[in-house]
Amino acid sequence: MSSPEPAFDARVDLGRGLVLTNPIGVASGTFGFGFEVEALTGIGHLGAIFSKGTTLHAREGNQPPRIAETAAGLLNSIGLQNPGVEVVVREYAPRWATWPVPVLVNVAGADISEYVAVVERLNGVGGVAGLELNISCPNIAHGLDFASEPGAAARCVTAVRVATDLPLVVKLSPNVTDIAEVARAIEDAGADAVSAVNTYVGMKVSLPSRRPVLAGHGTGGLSGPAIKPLALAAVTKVRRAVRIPVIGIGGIASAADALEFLVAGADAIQVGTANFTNPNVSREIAEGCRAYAEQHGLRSFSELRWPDLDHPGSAPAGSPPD
Amino acid sequence: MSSPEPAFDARVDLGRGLVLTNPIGVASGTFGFGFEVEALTGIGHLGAIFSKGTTLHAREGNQPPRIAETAAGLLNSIGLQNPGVEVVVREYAPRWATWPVPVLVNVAGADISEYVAVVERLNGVGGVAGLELNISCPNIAHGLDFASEPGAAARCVTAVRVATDLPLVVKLSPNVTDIAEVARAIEDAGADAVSAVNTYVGMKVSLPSRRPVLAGHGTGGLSGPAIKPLALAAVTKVRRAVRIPVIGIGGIASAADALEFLVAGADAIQVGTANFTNPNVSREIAEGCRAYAEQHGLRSFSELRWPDLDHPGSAPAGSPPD
Amino acid sequence: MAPANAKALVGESELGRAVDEVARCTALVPLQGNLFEITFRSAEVARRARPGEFAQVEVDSGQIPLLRRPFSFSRADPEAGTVAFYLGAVGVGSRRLRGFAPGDQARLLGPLGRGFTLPARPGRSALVSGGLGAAPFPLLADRLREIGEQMIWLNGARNSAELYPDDLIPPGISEVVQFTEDGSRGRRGLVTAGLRPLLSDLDRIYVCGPNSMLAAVVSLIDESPSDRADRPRVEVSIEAPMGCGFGTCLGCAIPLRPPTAARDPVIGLCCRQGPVMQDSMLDWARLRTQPAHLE
Amino acid sequence: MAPANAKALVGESELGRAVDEVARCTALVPLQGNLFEITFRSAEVARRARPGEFAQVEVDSGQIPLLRRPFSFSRADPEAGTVAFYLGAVGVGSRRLRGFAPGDQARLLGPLGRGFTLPARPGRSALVSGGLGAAPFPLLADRLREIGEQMIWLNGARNSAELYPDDLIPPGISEVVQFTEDGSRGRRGLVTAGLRPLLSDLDRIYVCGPNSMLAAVVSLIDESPSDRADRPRVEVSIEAPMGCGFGTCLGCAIPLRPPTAARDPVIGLCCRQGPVMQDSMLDWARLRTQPAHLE
Ligand SMILES: Cc1cc2nc3c(=O)[nH]c(=O)nc-3n(C[C@H](O)[C@H](O)[C@H](O)COP(=O)(O)OP(=O)(O)OC[C@H]3O[C@@H](n4cnc5c(N)ncnc54)[C@H](O)[C@@H]3O)c2cc1C
Ligand SMILES: Cc1cc2nc3c(=O)[nH]c(=O)nc-3n(C[C@H](O)[C@H](O)[C@H](O)COP(=O)(O)OP(=O)(O)OC[C@H]3O[C@@H](n4cnc5c(N)ncnc54)[C@H](O)[C@@H]3O)c2cc1C
Ligand SMILES: Cc1cc2nc3c(=O)[nH]c(=O)nc-3n(C[C@H](O)[C@H](O)[C@H](O)COP(=O)(O)O)c2cc1C
Ligand SMILES: Cc1cc2nc3c(=O)[nH]c(=O)nc-3n(C[C@H](O)[C@H](O)[C@H](O)COP(=O)(O)O)c2cc1C
Ligand code: FES
Ligand code: FES
Repeated sequence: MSSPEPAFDARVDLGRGLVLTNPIGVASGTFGFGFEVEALTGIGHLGAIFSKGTTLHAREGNQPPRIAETAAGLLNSIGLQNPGVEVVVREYAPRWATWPVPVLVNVAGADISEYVAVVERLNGVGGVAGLELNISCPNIAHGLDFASEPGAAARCVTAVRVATDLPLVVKLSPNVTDIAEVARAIEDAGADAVSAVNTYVGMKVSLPSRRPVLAGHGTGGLSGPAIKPLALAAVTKVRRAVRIPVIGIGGIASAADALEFLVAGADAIQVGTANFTNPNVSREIAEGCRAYAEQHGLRSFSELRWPDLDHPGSAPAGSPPD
Repeated sequence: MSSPEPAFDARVDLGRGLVLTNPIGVASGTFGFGFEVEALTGIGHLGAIFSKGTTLHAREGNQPPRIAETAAGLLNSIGLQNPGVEVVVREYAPRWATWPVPVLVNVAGADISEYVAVVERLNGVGGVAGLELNISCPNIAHGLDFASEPGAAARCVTAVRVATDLPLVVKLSPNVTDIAEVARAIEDAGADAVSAVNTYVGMKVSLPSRRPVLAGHGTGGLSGPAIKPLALAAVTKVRRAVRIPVIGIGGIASAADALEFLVAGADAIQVGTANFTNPNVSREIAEGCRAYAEQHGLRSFSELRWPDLDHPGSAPAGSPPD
Repeated sequence: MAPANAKALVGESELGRAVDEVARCTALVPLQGNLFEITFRSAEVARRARPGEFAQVEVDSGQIPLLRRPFSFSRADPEAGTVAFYLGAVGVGSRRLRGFAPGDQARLLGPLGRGFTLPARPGRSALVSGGLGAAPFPLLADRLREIGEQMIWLNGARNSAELYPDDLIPPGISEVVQFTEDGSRGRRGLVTAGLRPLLSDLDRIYVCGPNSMLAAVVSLIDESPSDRADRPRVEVSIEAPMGCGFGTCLGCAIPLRPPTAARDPVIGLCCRQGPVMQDSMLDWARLRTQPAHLE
Repeated sequence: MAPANAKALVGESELGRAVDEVARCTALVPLQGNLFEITFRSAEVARRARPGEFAQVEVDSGQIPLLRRPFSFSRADPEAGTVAFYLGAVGVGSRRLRGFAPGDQARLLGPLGRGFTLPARPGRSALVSGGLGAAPFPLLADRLREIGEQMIWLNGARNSAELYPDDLIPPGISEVVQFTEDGSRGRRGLVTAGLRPLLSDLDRIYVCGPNSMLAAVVSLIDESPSDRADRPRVEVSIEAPMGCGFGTCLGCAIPLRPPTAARDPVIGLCCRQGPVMQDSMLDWARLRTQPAHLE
């Protein structure tokens, strides 16, 4: 008997049993805890939801103004406003448990013990499908983010890995000299997957008031189409550095954008800022990617990958810009 | 006798006797060696011209395609195409000597000895008003740019400083974890000024061909309005780190953009990619800045600076992005 | 301690009412100065829009400007299926809309936010507007008229070029008093001067304008001697930069008056708990010190 | 060793002739498919434009698309002060122009680049176009006609929807032969088939189209048996992505045939040494292997 043409398979295996039905996720901080868009337009089309950054205690966040628009970009300095892990566990997770889409809780902390405490509280909670570690947080002890130095990143990830068996995605900061080195350290420390990238440090200036627009030190994180080329380059570097799945993030606003990240080496993607401008965008992207796969007779999205990338660990010297 | 109201003074002192008549320069690689725009629209309005990157020997540059457009940005991978320092000295410098605008030669090299050799050839050449060191070049010996590590940057700048008395601007790469640290090393090594920033490593993907658009490894340097918020944040960091003049670069396309960099701590600025889309842009910017100064009764552009920046060396902890 | 807005994040407002609709411009009426009124056919949004609520309007399908822009419904005609916005061309988005012609399309997401409270029984209201803050009042006046409310509109602006035009004001308002700071039209001075003598006769005051003007109006009311029981209900429509308009970006933070004596300042979301709020919910001291470039 | 193009960097072309002019659209003629012709009043550019030269057209004063777009002059009327471009709406810039209406403005920087060489004495020319490559030929034909040249135009495209319309072809061309790859109009097949039998009778061949089509035409000519002395002069108008259009960005690199036996490949600039070049200047082997996504 001749077996039928193998069908298209959109699934993505992030490890430890977490298999997404498709590679389209929504990025932390751009989808709240999922309830707003669930009410507005629905969430059934998603492969995964990454929650707003969650800390041990509730946080008020930063003073306004917190956001400012730039050329094809958005600066934010929200300051990790969130209700704290207790509310997440008691009020949100039970509702997530009824959803058809896995929710990964994005975890932030001021020091390693806070990360571990949040993660321990999330262990075994129904509705929590996994964790995404945001290690681009101020490391009060050392002055720099955990994400900006391989050693610090490894220490943080190791501590969390010991504390949980949940699927563990670690989110990379792009504000570093060598993102590949950090990604390798995170893989070695036991992460199941990495996501790349978080926002780029930026500033908008108000000429009339002769100071930055955002409150406080005036800096924020840049996201949106402006950073897409930077994020694509970062994903390619990370892809060459590690063997675990890579989730691409940065300026994705269309199915073509999402597919470009798959070409650049991502196994899955997250839609961020685009959720703000179009609450239907993740559905449009999921449908558009599926349609592309069918039109092009793909059996898996991994067929899109640029062949040059299939040499893990072999980072080329790379010609830097002029 | 009552002295008259002090007049507006647009001049910028870059050190070692190099005083620009105004803070508006044009960025390396976006103005050739000055001759094209001189022929098209003139150069008399400029404070300074920074030449295309010049190496010891002529370079063909990279294979096409070399440029690609992104959202409000431009990726380039020119590969330092230039005729070599000999042609610059013999054919270009004599013409510069007749210009009313100082020309600083942007110098690139594969190793420290090449930087030194180029600089030595430029010493004492009429028409060469100063140097801008592009240390974001592949360091063949160590694999990373000189600009990505304070120690390497300092070694390169020290060697050049010993070799020349010309005014020495050193150009910073933004693709680093801590630009302030590199800037301080460069100041300590004897630079007269720093310029910030060079391009950000980025990539554009062609979905139809399932590979990057640019040739080779597919990465290039991102410039244009997309990077303006990133460059403003970088300039602010550098401003807090050093006492020497800072020349701001990144996405400047209008007088308001230029003035925003002055608010963010720059003493002068360079117009880059905008020269491609409007060959008159640097004139419009120079005139627009002057008009602003007059309308607002400035005596010097330095009055625009955000007061929070006037604590050299006092980098705040800074709240990183969410 | 969970902050006061933790609940809001779990969707206390009615996002389920909002739709994202492709709307077609049916009219653009240029007014004096940079002002204009733009009307869209958007049947579902028009059917649902209530006074004080807003829509997130996509001004460009490209990437500049990136974000949609929030505009309050100025009129809504459920029968005709149209909504109108009253705008000034002040920046990139509003200037783009100023260039719209009938037939041009834009997506409208709405209705969003919490609007003005309509009284259960008719009484006396003052509508107090500053500049573009007049925007939501035509629709509010329509709905108040339907329930028999007696209304006075204190319509202020810096100068006559920025004043909401008299001939657009809907019928049924017993008195419309104009104020300009430079005296170029109506009375010279601020709307607060007109409001002071009315205070004791009012059941409700609806205020819309720049946050600094809202603060001035609230100060006036707070400082006027009155029985606490007599104090008119005050609702203000406040502004904050908006990323999404529906509660996910947390960008539209506004300072709330802490409900308890807790030390930490409390943050609310303009798009979910506002834009219309009772004056007593807001921390006016902090609102007043917000940087000027937001206005 | 200084590269062959070192001289070019010192301004061997005539940048001094170019002006940057605010031009007003006077006509937009939609043609079949996504094709159209757009006319601008731009007195100075029109006065200077020569066949094969191009303008950098600002399609948006905003930031998307960031760069101007290069388009060859398709017509130039110095008396009326107008220039016309023949375009396909293929991407963001050309689609933006497709939406222009008379009265809309755009900046034109031009004329730029090196155009077609006009013969000193009249003879016989073939104009060979593929798809949008027809663009510069109406203006070229006008100028050739003025000097009494005898012309044949081999006008090819993938299908009739992409073919330069017959009724736009200027007078004075002795023969216009249409080719479509799918046979939907004119002869089925490639323009090369039509060119082969003519070769021995031609003094000059002007070619414009996708780089792959230029390569095919040049191969045909090179492979055809002929006396070197007899070989017609071949000029091709080539394409490269352009950052500036006037020689400063070095983005429009094209592979030149090394003039000497030097090992290193030689790079030229399409915007200064081109876009029109003699076929012998180019390294066709490398041009042929350029990635397909450029076409
Ligand atoms: C809930 C809500 C409802 C609103 N309803 C209306 C409405 O009905 N009509 C209306 O015209 N506006 C309304 N606004 C304000 C409106 O959203 C902003 O003016 C708009 O976002 C400006 O977009 P823009 O792209 O034109 O300006 P931008 O380019 O974003 O801003 C340009 C410049 O204008 C300044 N600016 C922004 N807003 C104003 C303003 N209102 N007045 C003066 N200067 C300003 C900015 O500080 C900036 O410097 C509302 C705002 C909110 C939060
Ligand atoms: C010297 C010169 C003269 C030119 N003259 C003309 C002319 O007279 N008329 C004309 O129509 N074009 C001409 N072109 C090509 C034209 O410049 C490009 O098509 C234009 O830049 C496309 O801009 P866009 O923003 O519309 O497309 P983009 O958004 O920049 O590109 C969109 C997509 O279209 C593809 N594409 C780009 N160009 C073409 C093309 N020519 N055909 C098919 N697909 C393409 C791109 O690869 C991309 O995938 C000329 C190019 C040069 C270098
Ligand atoms: C308003 C806002 C809030 C964010 N909050 C978080 C967060 O809490 N935790 C986190 O890991 N990333 C956060 N991010 C970063 C996004 O998850 C994403 O990495 C980034 O925005 C880049 O993707 P984009 O360009 O598609 O938006 C936030 C981004 C935005 C715009
Ligand atoms: C096409 C191109 C070529 C460049 N070449 C050089 C160079 O040779 N040396 C250098 O130091 N910087 C070079 N740069 C970087 C610019 O000088 C500038 O730092 C950068 O483009 C950011 O400014 P912008 O956004 O205004 O363009 C180049 C930039 C571009 C776009
Ligand atoms: S505008 Fe996004 S939360 Fe209010
Ligand atoms: S297009 Fe810039 S050098 Fe040719």
